[in-house]
Amino acid sequence: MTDENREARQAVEAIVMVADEPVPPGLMAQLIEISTDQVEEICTQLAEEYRSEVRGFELVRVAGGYRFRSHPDAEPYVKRFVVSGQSARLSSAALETLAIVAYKQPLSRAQVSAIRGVNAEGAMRTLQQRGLVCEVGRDPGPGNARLFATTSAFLERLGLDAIDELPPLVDFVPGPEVIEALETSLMADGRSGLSGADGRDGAGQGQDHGVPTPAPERGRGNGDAPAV
Amino acid sequence: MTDENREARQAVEAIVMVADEPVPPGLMAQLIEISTDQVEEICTQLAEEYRSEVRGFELVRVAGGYRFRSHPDAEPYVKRFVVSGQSARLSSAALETLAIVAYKQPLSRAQVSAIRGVNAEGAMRTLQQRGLVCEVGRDPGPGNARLFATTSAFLERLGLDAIDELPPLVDFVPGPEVIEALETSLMADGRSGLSGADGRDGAGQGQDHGVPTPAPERGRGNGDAPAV
Amino acid sequence: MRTKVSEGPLAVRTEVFEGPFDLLLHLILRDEVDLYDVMVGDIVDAYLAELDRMEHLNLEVATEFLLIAATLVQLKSSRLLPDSEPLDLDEELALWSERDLLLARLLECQTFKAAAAALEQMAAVAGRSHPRASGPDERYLDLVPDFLEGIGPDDIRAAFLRATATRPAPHVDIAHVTDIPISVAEVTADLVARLPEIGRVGFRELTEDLATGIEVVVYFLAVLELYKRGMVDVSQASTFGRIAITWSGEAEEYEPLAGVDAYDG
Repeated sequence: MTDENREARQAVEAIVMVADEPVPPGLMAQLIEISTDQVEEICTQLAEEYRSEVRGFELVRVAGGYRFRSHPDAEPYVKRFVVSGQSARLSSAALETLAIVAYKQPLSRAQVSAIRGVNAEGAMRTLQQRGLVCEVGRDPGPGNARLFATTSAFLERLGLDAIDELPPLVDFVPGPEVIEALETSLMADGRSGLSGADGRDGAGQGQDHGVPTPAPERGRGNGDAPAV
Repeated sequence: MTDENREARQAVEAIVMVADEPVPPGLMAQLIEISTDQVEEICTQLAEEYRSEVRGFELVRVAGGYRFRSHPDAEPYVKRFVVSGQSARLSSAALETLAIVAYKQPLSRAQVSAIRGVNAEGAMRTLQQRGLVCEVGRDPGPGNARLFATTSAFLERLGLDAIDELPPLVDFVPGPEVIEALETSLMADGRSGLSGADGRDGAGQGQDHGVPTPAPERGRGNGDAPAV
Repeated sequence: MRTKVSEGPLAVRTEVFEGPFDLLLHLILRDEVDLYDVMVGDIVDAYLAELDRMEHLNLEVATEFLLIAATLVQLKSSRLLPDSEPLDLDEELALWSERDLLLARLLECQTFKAAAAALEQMAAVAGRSHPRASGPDERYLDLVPDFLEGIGPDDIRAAFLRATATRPAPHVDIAHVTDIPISVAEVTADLVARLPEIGRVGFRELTEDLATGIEVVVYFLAVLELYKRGMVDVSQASTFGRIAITWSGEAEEYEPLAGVDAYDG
């Protein structure tokens, strides 16, 4: 195996390992800077290796991407583990998706994905299955996207009377440091954060429904802010 | 490899694969119905296999359990992909507070403040919000101060299995040149010794190593204190 | 020297003193001054300036500082007293123990500063690996006993902040494979050449032709470097407001940065 091959293989394994949704091969190809065919080839090889080594996990192609999951042969043990309550209540992906819906509802799947920065299909499906999130209507705008909101079961489980009893976001927003602003702007689009604050005053953070807002901690000081 | 061994190995790999937190070996032992030693042995073997196969992931022992994580070599590729767990850097104030809690735990906010010479309220709140520090009980003494300690998230963040893996605090005691600089600076020139009291004439300040050396831990020593 | 805490390329921290120990350590170790050569008044001024920068007066910090300032004044004044009038032995002993206590606390403070730097280092190393945290797949979801067990409103808030705060934008950035074309040292030298003529310029104008965010950061670091050397004045009227840079140095005094490589991103 050449060094390059090895590096690409490692990269594929690493990315799929930390992903909590199936990873599209096209995305991996972009990240690793190889062709999608090469990604597919690597994945096929890896899957075969795990099979022949009788691993407890497998690499499968599902929902348009690759993911690791436990091997069916180990099912009895995995079930015991899950039932024991030691496993995830909600995956971090699902929890974050739920939080976004809770604070920004009603909103479309596409908006959730835009905020999370990754495809939220899977997590949204999970949340719907669990009755924590449901469809509440259609966006009147172009596209008529379906809109989602949290359910009363969600409120009940959290012991809340109404959604506005969720803790406000603004209070907890860490304060700005110049560098933090710089870095945020780097992440956003390379320039905007530096162009001075023109009008960024932190208003509309938190409960403004619907619009994918920028990272909420921009521009709010509370003194003990983490430097980035 | 016997069938039983193979099954246990598969079970370990499968369980760790579906876990979202480090899995304690004792729990796996219970679920798979083998001894904890066997679990440990299997995990050591697996970790070694992944290493020798130059996998993109590793099996590590951290915060009291086993978990899969991406291999550091794949960091450039994973960095752009990670879905969560990218932690913002901590300010130096928060870091120093964290260090004090890590080495002196459990302790109260007032104790942290006493060491830092400033109110530790803000930094402690930041650390609690980040899940790195949590309340663990009340001081049985007068005042019943709330006591704080580091969390397993802290261990994970640092890649430690247990708190006693921290480097000993004595490693960080300033070197002689720093102590000397401090002493010199605080010493009363020309009058430095207790002249008349012990015959030290106090000439050569800075070289005067005989000054009563302070015990930094005065009043709160717990053994791992910096010795001067 | 062990006390020099090495800071990462992005760890630009303005000197904000976190209390009297910090300030004293700074004065003693970094400026390498003998505290007896420093006017206590200067220390008080410096400290009051720090207090000013805090949003409100922190009584604890203020009183702690008063205590230390008083100790310093006492130590200092005892030195000024003529030898012929020795202090009462008890007083002198008390003075020594004050001094020792102060020294002890400074040492402790310095120790934890070094420990904090080590923790940061460990976190940076561990941060190169990312944990798998996806949980069981759909096949096992029905088995999960209580889906929201242990999750409260605060966890929802935390998850929201996590989801919105810490993630890079979804675009594929190739900065990690592309060399940054400029270094802090180069930009600093360039600014030293350009700024004396320009005089005063906004940071935004200075960087508007740059193509990438990282170059802007490099410029920012360069400006900070010049500020540190007292070669420019920097002012910003409001948070996120316009950053104005005014040349105030002598180009001849400039010594090129040594050992500062390109930001390695």
